[in-house]
Amino acid sequence: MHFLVFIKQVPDAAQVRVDYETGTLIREGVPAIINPFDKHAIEAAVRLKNQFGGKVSVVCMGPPMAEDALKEAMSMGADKAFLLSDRIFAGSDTLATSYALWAAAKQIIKEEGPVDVFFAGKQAIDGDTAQTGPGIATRFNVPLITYVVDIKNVDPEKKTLELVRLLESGQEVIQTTMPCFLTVEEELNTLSYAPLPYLIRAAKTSVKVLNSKNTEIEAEYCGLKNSPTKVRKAFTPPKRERGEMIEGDSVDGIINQLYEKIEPVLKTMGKVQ
Amino acid sequence: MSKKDFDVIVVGAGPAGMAAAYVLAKAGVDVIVIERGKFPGSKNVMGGIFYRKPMDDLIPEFYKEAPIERHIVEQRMWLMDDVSHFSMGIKTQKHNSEPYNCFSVLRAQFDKWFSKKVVEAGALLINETVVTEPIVENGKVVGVRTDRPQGDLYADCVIAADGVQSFLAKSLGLRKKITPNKVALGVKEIIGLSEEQVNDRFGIKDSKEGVTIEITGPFLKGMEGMAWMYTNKNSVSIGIGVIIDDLINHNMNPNDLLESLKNHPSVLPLIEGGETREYLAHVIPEGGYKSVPRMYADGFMVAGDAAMLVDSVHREGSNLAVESGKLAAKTYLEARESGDFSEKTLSRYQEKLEETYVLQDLRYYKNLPELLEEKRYLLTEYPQFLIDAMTEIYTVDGVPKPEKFRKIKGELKSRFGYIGLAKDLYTIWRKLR
Amino acid sequence: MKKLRIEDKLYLVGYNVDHEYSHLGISDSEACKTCEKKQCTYVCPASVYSWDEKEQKININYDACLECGTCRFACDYITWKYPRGGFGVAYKFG
Amino acid sequence: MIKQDISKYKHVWVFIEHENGEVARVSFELLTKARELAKDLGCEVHAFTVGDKVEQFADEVFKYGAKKFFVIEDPFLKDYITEPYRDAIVHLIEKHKPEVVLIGATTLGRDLAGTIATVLQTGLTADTTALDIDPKTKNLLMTRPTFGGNLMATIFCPDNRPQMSTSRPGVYKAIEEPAKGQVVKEEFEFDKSKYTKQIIEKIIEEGEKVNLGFYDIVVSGGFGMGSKENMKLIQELADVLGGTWAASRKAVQAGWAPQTRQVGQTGQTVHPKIYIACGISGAIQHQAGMKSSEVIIAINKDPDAPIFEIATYGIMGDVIEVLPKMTQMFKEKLGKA
Repeated sequence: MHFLVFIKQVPDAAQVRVDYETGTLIREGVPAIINPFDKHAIEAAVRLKNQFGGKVSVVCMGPPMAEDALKEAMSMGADKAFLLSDRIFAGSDTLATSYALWAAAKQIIKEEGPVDVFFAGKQAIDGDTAQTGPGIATRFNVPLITYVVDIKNVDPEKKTLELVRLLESGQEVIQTTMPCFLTVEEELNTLSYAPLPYLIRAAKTSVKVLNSKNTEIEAEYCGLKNSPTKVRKAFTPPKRERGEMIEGDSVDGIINQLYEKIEPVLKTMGKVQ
Repeated sequence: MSKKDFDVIVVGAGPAGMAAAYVLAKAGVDVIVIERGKFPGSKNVMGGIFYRKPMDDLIPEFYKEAPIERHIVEQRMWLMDDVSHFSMGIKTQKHNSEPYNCFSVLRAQFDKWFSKKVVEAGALLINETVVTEPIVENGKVVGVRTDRPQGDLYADCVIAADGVQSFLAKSLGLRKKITPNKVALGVKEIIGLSEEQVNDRFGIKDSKEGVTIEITGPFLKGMEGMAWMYTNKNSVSIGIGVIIDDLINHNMNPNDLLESLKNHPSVLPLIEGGETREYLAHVIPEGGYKSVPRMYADGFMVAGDAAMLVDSVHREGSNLAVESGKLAAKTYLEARESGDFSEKTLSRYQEKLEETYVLQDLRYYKNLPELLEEKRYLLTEYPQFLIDAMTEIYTVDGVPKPEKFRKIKGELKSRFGYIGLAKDLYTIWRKLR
Repeated sequence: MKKLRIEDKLYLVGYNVDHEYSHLGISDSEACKTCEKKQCTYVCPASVYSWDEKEQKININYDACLECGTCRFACDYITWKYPRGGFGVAYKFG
Repeated sequence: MIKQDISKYKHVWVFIEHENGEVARVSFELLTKARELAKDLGCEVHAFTVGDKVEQFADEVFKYGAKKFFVIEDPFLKDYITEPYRDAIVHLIEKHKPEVVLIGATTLGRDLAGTIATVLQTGLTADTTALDIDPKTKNLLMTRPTFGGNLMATIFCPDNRPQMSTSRPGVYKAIEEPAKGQVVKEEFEFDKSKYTKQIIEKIIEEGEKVNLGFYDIVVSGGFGMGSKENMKLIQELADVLGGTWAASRKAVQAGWAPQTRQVGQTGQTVHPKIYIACGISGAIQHQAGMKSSEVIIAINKDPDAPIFEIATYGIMGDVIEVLPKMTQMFKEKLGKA
């Protein structure tokens, strides 16, 4: 079976700090990492490969330094790595990004053969949109299953599998045919501590670069100019100020006061009629 | 030889390991470097500055492309008590032109760059892997065990550049247990300031020039240690290193110590208003020459901090690391000629180091660690006397100068006694021989 | 200058916390009970160790560890290993 | 990019999300917000949905001011499955050309919106927390948090229609303003062989795995809870409030809660409407995971606890004493006693 994982290299959002004076983010020195959700997608693909045979390809759109993310994916057990890198992609929104990745994936399929399961993380921790994966799935016109927390009953013969996905109210089990597109939650698996030969192979293998010249990507669908959404402004939310201490003679009195203060909020949530 | 994956395994991608790997890769040796960090430099902290010479021999004019912060044109030395500091130092334009003398660098960035050069030279770099122990067969090191599944690797020779903790050298019995009186903890902060602020506050012309300040004296309350400030492009590194035994005995929390340093009236104006960007800690081997172990075994060499190669008097470590890595690699290349990686052949490595400034410098100060351990007052009372004397001399208060000098002489006599003074001078002279 | 607390400073440090495995330990927790100085509680630059009076044991907050190894030199009962590869502290500047 | 004649698009549409015959609250919130937007645009608010028996929602939808309710009814659409829902909705949108389409940023909404926007080749702004109309251009301005809430971005979609947004639940208050509305029923022929995905089972109760981000009330316990047993106190309060419980890193490390419930720098980031921090000192590492909560209530013995620096309401007191009383009193007030 062939598994294709879409990954993104992101700044480690946990290390990004806000500069309230300038209203910008402090990104100096913040390392670039594989989007944490995507790592679980890679892990899932590698596990399926180890169980059913086949190979795992990984593709990442980004600047040349995103090669590090692909190398890391290979050290987790991916077999083939593709860096989609071209200036024409600069400023792409989710629609333009899903176009470019879809077109790149078609090229990868040409080179590596048809894909059974596409994978991506449920969202990226920098943009938090959760839109690129669904966008690519739609362009391939394959079933999309988001927020996956478990993969079961994979049948490579019948080309079916079952997925458990997270809902607000619980979970649901979905059966689908392959090819299909999964976006995954962190709970899907625990990342393995990869064997040393994976790391050595990753260090020895080079990443293939895809761009507008060696794929059929059309520039008129890429980049800032061809993205339907544009950023009007970016700003940091106001710094949180110290609120109010609720004081009183008795605990009951304090809780009563508190309740009165939060009752309007509870009402908007429909907790009180 | 039963198994062999590589010619050489280098453990640790710090300056020592990468210097070794660079030389080996350039010579066409099949070398793998194993680093436990996310990337080279991610675990590394430097309390010192990076000297040009050994690195320049390796990669000529490296400073033109490496991510260095500033080249150092002025080095100040402060003796400091709680309210004063007595300053000495050297600022020279001789250090303000290429090829420069030394640089301030940020290790996370510099080491990453260095590792790229090493990979370009042909070495294989594996990150995120801990080497747990050497594999020894028939008394000979034949490889290493890592903490990864299927993690054994075999080679002709292992170069351990795994830092001050060096579990490898220790497990081979080369290194004794390090006692807390032979090792210092350094804590450091990177404090962000604008380039202009750094230039103005340190009195430098532009953001290429840099200043270092090294501080010792009675403010350390008798603990053996040293504080430092280095100018980076748009930040200042400020840190303090103290012998761990002293921290324990003085019930001292290193962060409190660093905070009091930052708020010292002599220090504060230089960093005031800056925003702390990072907080770091690392230990520094301070044992000097006497703690340097045997640096070789069958199929094995130790380099850098792992071999305790730190000159604590001159705050040099990374250049000794680079030099030792280079020499370990050269020793391997010689051994390869004969195909003999035995202890005997590799012993040439230590001899080579003895022939260079690395061990010669350390040997020169070999008795100093004990001296300072014995006579702690050398670090407090003499500097305090000097500070007091300078304060006296520069205080204009109507007292005639001859009387001031008499007073200072009197102080000298009452604080130390002429006999004590003579003894101390004699001891220092003798210990430094 | 405003005094920074250790936790404020540690917030500036990048970590890749290993939720599976702690690299720090104490070989004989009985020894802590009779340890007079409990130097691990103040000599660690990241305040990893704290004495739990109620439980009569040292608590180890290993994810804050800066991997300097000071504790290991300061106390023979502390078992200290490197974190697994890639985990632990990752400095931005160094 | 596909160029469109955007002048042909009119009216603000709100997707009516439903499950088990009930409309999701966020749909009413969005209808209320849509009325404001429609006023600025000089157009109407329309609701739309697809499903098995969905016409029954008409009354509720009109109560919140929708002038029209577009529906496609088909037993095939009984349960939510992405692809048939998408195709039916795309059919509605292509036929009636709304200017704005608002969908709740729920699991379902975020699953659905991206795929619709891709078919329509239009822009979509995900998970917005503010919607405004640019008075000059009449474009929809959509503001959303990124970088875990550290940065806000205002996005617009000038040349494509509809302008689509998924909006975070709980941001707008649902207020009734009844309108006389009209149900517009549309048909869609499904090629059922095209859809190869089916739901096998729904598991409604909460399992071991928790996604704290789904809850609008989070009650969180720290080291000040004192013991594992005392963590029950926060669970009980969370139950009364219909929220979930979480823990600080110190409580997790003490073994009082699983790592999956940890809030903070090395745990999950949450932004509920109400976050109740119980016995949590609130080190900056913890704040990183919850400071964008709308209302923060802190209960702590230590008056100098940093959590009070960011709390909307602070109570200085012993959690062990305060929590049981709070649970009891809230139970009565919320009519759950």
